[in-house]
Amino acid sequence: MKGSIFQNDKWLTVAAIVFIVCVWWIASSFYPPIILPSPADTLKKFYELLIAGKLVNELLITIQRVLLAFTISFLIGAILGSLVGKTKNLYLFVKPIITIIQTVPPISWIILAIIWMGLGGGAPIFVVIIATFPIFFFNASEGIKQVSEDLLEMSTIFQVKPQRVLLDVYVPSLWPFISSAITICIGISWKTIVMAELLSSNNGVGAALGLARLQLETAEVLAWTLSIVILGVTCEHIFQYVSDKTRVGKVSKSWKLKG
Amino acid sequence: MKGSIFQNDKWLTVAAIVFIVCVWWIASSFYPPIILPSPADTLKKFYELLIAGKLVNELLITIQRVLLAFTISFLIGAILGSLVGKTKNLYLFVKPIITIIQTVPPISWIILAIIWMGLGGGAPIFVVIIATFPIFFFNASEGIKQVSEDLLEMSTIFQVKPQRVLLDVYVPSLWPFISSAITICIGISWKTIVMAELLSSNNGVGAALGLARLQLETAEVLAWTLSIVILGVTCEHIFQYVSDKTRVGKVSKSWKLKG
Amino acid sequence: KQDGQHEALGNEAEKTSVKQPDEKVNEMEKVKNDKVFTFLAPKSAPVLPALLMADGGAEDISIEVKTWDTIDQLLAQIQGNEADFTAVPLNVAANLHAKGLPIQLIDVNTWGTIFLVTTDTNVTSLADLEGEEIYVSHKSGPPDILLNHFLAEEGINDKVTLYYSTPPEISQMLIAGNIKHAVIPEPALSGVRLQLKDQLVQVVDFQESWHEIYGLDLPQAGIIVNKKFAAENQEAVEQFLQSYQEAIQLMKKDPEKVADLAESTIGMKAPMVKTALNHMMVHSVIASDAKPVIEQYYEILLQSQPEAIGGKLPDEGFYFSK
Amino acid sequence: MEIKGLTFAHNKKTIFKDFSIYLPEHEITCILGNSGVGKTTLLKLLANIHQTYAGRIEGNQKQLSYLFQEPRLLPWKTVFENVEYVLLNKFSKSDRNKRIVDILDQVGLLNEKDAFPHELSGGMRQRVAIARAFVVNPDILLLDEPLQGLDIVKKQEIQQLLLNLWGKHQPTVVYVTHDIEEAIRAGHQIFIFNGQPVFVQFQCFVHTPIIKRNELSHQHYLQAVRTHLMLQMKMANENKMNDIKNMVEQQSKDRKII
Amino acid sequence: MEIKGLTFAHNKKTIFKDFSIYLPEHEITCILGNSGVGKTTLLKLLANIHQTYAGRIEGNQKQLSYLFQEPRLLPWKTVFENVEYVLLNKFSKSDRNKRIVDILDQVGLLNEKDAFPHELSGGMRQRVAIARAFVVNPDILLLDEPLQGLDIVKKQEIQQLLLNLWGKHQPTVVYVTHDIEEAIRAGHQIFIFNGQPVFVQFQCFVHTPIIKRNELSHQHYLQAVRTHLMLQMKMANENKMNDIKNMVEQQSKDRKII
Ligand SMILES: Nc1ncnc2c1ncn2[C@@H]1O[C@H](COP(=O)(O)OP(=O)(O)OP(=O)(O)O)[C@@H](O)[C@H]1O
Ligand SMILES: Nc1ncnc2c1ncn2[C@@H]1O[C@H](COP(=O)(O)OP(=O)(O)OP(=O)(O)O)[C@@H](O)[C@H]1O
Ligand SMILES: [Mg+2]
Ligand SMILES: [Mg+2]
Repeated sequence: MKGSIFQNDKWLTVAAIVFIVCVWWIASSFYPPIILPSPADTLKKFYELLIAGKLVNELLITIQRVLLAFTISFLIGAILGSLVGKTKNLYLFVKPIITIIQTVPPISWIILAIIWMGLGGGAPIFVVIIATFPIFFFNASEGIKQVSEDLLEMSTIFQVKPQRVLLDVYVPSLWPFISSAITICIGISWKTIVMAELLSSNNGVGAALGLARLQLETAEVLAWTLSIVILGVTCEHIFQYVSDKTRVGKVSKSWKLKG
Repeated sequence: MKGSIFQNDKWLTVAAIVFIVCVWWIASSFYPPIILPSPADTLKKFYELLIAGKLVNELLITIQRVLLAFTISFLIGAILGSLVGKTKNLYLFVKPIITIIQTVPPISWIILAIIWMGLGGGAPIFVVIIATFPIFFFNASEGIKQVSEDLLEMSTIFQVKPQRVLLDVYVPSLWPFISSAITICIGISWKTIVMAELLSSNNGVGAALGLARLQLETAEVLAWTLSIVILGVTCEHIFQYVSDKTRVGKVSKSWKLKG
Repeated sequence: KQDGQHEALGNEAEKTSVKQPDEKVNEMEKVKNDKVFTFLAPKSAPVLPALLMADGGAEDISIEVKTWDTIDQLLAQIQGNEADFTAVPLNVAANLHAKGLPIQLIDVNTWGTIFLVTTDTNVTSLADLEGEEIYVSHKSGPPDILLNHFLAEEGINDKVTLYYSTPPEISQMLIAGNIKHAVIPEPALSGVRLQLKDQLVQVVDFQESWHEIYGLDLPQAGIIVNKKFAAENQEAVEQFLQSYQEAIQLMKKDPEKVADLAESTIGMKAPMVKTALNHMMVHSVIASDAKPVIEQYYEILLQSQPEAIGGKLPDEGFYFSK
Repeated sequence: MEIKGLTFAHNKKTIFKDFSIYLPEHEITCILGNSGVGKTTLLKLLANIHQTYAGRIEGNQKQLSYLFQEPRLLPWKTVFENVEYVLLNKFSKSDRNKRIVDILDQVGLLNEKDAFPHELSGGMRQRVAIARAFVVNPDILLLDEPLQGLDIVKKQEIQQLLLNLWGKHQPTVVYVTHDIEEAIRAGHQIFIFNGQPVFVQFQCFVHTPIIKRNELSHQHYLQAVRTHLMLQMKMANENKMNDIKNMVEQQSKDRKII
Repeated sequence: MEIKGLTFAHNKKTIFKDFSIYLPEHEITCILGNSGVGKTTLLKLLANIHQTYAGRIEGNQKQLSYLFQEPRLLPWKTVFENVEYVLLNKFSKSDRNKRIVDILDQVGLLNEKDAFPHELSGGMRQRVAIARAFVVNPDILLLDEPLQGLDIVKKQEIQQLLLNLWGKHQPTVVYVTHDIEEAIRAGHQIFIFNGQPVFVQFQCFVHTPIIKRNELSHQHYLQAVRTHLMLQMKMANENKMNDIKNMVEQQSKDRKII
């Protein structure tokens, strides 16, 4: 299955990763391991964590949280953005609210989040939602303005059902915006969950990373980071794969990516 | 000047802010001030900080950093994204690298950032760049694919100079994507600089906020947060104002925002 | 020599204004090594005497104070060799040493900073916490390890539930009444003390409990230097320790001044500093003298959380001796 | 269908002012007129796209079909799917497929049914739009230059297709065109629009039944109509608006209709 | 301009295969042909838009102007700016303004010079595209159905404009159209394309000088040409590709050109 996911871009992705690892390796030779461990040290630590079962444990917790947060954020952001983007006044009212929500640093949310949702995991989920849903919102509301009036008029006249118009006109037109937002948010979600767990939670990758950091286990910090990066890149590829399989992605590719 | 900036959206923005303040006020009545101080307490603290000159001091430091980071990030992200977006293979190579850079949590960058750039302010600038430039990159590279081939062909045939094509075809077509990225990044920059300063710097709003937090001065924490939010919303409005003044923004508005 | 210093100290105590730089240079003529030393410390007890020293409290040595907030800032500055003297928690010191950084501990100056507090007046001893929830700062750090140690001594370590978070969050929830029992170190705890006043009951002073069990003080933080620097500047280090010890005396005499200084220079709130000073033992003991006490402490850390000190007891070279 | 006292402006440009026109049901009404006079605007008003008008538009509540001046295809759908798009939820799947294949065959695009719009030539795209407009069996069919971009033979074929379609269900057709021949071959009634705001410069009924318009015996009459229309179109372009207006008023007083 | 042994395919659809054609310089060559045969593709090849062909295309290195089958206007620019867009860096500002105002006047859009494309009617948009194509004084002018969407009178006016323009600078014009009248009024040479891959089904020179084509004495000859063209276009649509091919080969052997 992995093979099929990586099929197309396989070599380029591998090349990119090799490139990053090389840069890292060279950089690590300039610093003591407590500052920047080499890829080999990190991998060793990664393997140790894997064997100990700790890696999988914490990862599962974090993955759950990210999936939940991402889904909520996508739904709220994309739907609200699409609805609000069309109505100028509503947009002008909602926009500053979202800018405010987005501008408040997580550190200021955290205590409220902990009180509302406890130390269990609600707070990181909340923080990830706060961090990502404005991106869906702004991209969707900008995208919705770009939907061709001509095609909408055509659909109205031919009395096409709203759900078909949604599926066949809105979704494909919004796609470049949504797709870009998803790509951005995949990266941001993983990064943010780590920060949020570090600040507010007992478990998950972020908490583990924070602990390793306090104990000056830099190799372990990077091993956790590595696990997050692997998740991020894998998600990106799964998204790309699914998106290429679906009609919209396929056509918008063949239709535009001529070069 | 302020009047003119807020002219159009004035009332809606005011309404939005009033709305947020109301929600905050009501919420604050449910919690003791150490958890969530009321807007009045926060404003009082804000005023005290202002009188003491501390507010302006730290804000100036932070503003400088954000401006620098935002500019660099915009230039790198938008230009790289536009260049890379057109060439499929290059895009497939660069994309995972940027995803990786974006997925690595700031906490993992911070040591290197401090070592490379010291406690002065380099590290926060670096972190803000890392956080925002992928957004410009992905939006620009998605946008560049949407530029009409028809118009480009037309420009080539009529031998329009490349810089005109850039200005008159690429920029207006990319505008919805860039504009959305700018809106998103304004919010993210301010938020991120606070986190980054808190983690890596001795001065700036973030450091001040961190100290206030350690000393349980929740009202002060919110006063600093407020100053950041004010900056964020103001930036948003300045951007909107400038964008509306320029041709591209104006037309893309009259042209699409019919509703 | 000692007399001279006392004289200087006496003179100094009468001074109220901060010294001008050129004035400072004049006085520094006495010091054979006329370098300005950098002292790096967290915003906690060890920084306070140093503030007095920088403010002119020390005649024979001139220092500049910098602070660190996060472990990353600390690491980066150690890596960059940016400070001559660095105050760190003892577990961090051992850990740095274990990770191969060329450092040496010169003294222990802060003792017993961790407390178990509660807002529940029914709780008077550790045993009363059976079946309760305790919020602990610094997971796998000294507060966590020591609490577990004491709970085990009491035999109730599996009868309480522990939650972990950071000091500010725990403090806020404690004050807001969302939680009842918490383990936090000073000076963060003083923020809570100030807010809750009499409502807050101090159930366990970790220093006392430790003393009860081992008959020793509970060491918490000390000062490290670069090993090579220590070898080459033996005299300067000793002089520093001397001045530091004197500054501690000065601090105890005039906590007001230290508190004000802390507020104006590094932003720590004065009332908090004053309160914290009442609850921490600050006195400097040269590392080699404190070795048994420190090792007892490390022993416990090593037993329950080896990573906290880097997995092994530091060797002899870790302790600076005259 | 009837329009009564219609007033409509694009921004500040008044296109219709107290404009009335009667479009008989089950007949084909052709509209000629200068570029930019307001023909498309009228169709859009009939289709209820512009809703900020004053006055009354009656009889446009039924199943509408509109062939736009541009093809307006969904770029991400194939030819087949573009036609299917307006039929979804209307017929059973097999019925739908049959109808679509039928109409695509008739416009000569069966081979291209899986091509995307950007892979088609201009005339082919226009034919997809035609297929889409014709496939729905509308009560009212609004056509904006339906035959543009087609070669002469295809123009005739597709006009024949339209006439057959009309023959079967007799929808009300409003047919905007620039080609007098087309109008003469298909219109029961022909209008020439002029002016800003629009007035009807010329109106005529073509009395020859549509199926007989190829017969020799009617050519003389049709030639007369053609000549008239040509003349009027020339006048329409001569910018002597006032003269024309006076003439039109005179005519309507005389109730003289060709 | 000359095309020699051209082979070109869209995806897997071969449009041209070993195709050669000679397009005389300083003359107007009209091309007729079924919808979807490959006329636009030929123009794009001449304009060097499709670059994956085999064979040789000579003489297209000069200043080109292309009137696309769609208007292709910049939606965010006014009519004036859309025309100005292709002139920037070419003339001084005042010269440029004069030229633009001139051409907009000639296509009848001076009043709309500050309107945006979405505020124009279809015919108006087409006229903006025409203005843009004509304003540059090209050596080679490629026209893809230039008069579509215009009313008959404007069709004539603008064709006259084209002919005047040609009279002044004598560019090489390749003129794709579906209207035989247009071709007869403007072409020195007329081709009819057919088939897939394309072959020239019919080629004729119109010997009457362009300025004399309205004169009565030439009408007889022109009528003959027209009849021929009509006939050939009918044949082109009849799907008897092989018969036609044989005929064409026979003709070319006989060197019989009308
Ligand atoms: N981008 C493309 N991809 C695939 N096929 C294409 C593409 N462009 C054109 N074609 C095909 O090439 C053939 C010729 O197209 P072309 O546009 O040249 O026709 P045309 O002669 O201009 O027709 P029309 O008169 O309808 O404009 C058509 O069959 C069309 O389907
Ligand atoms: N969206 C719009 N905003 C402003 N003005 C418009 C708009 N649409 C059309 N117009 C103006 O309204 C007038 C009528 O346009 P309309 O499209 O109805 O013309 P038309 O008769 O269909 O012309 P054509 O034959 O060229 O298609 C034109 O002068 C045009 O400039
Ligand atoms: Mg029209
Ligand atoms: Mg074509």
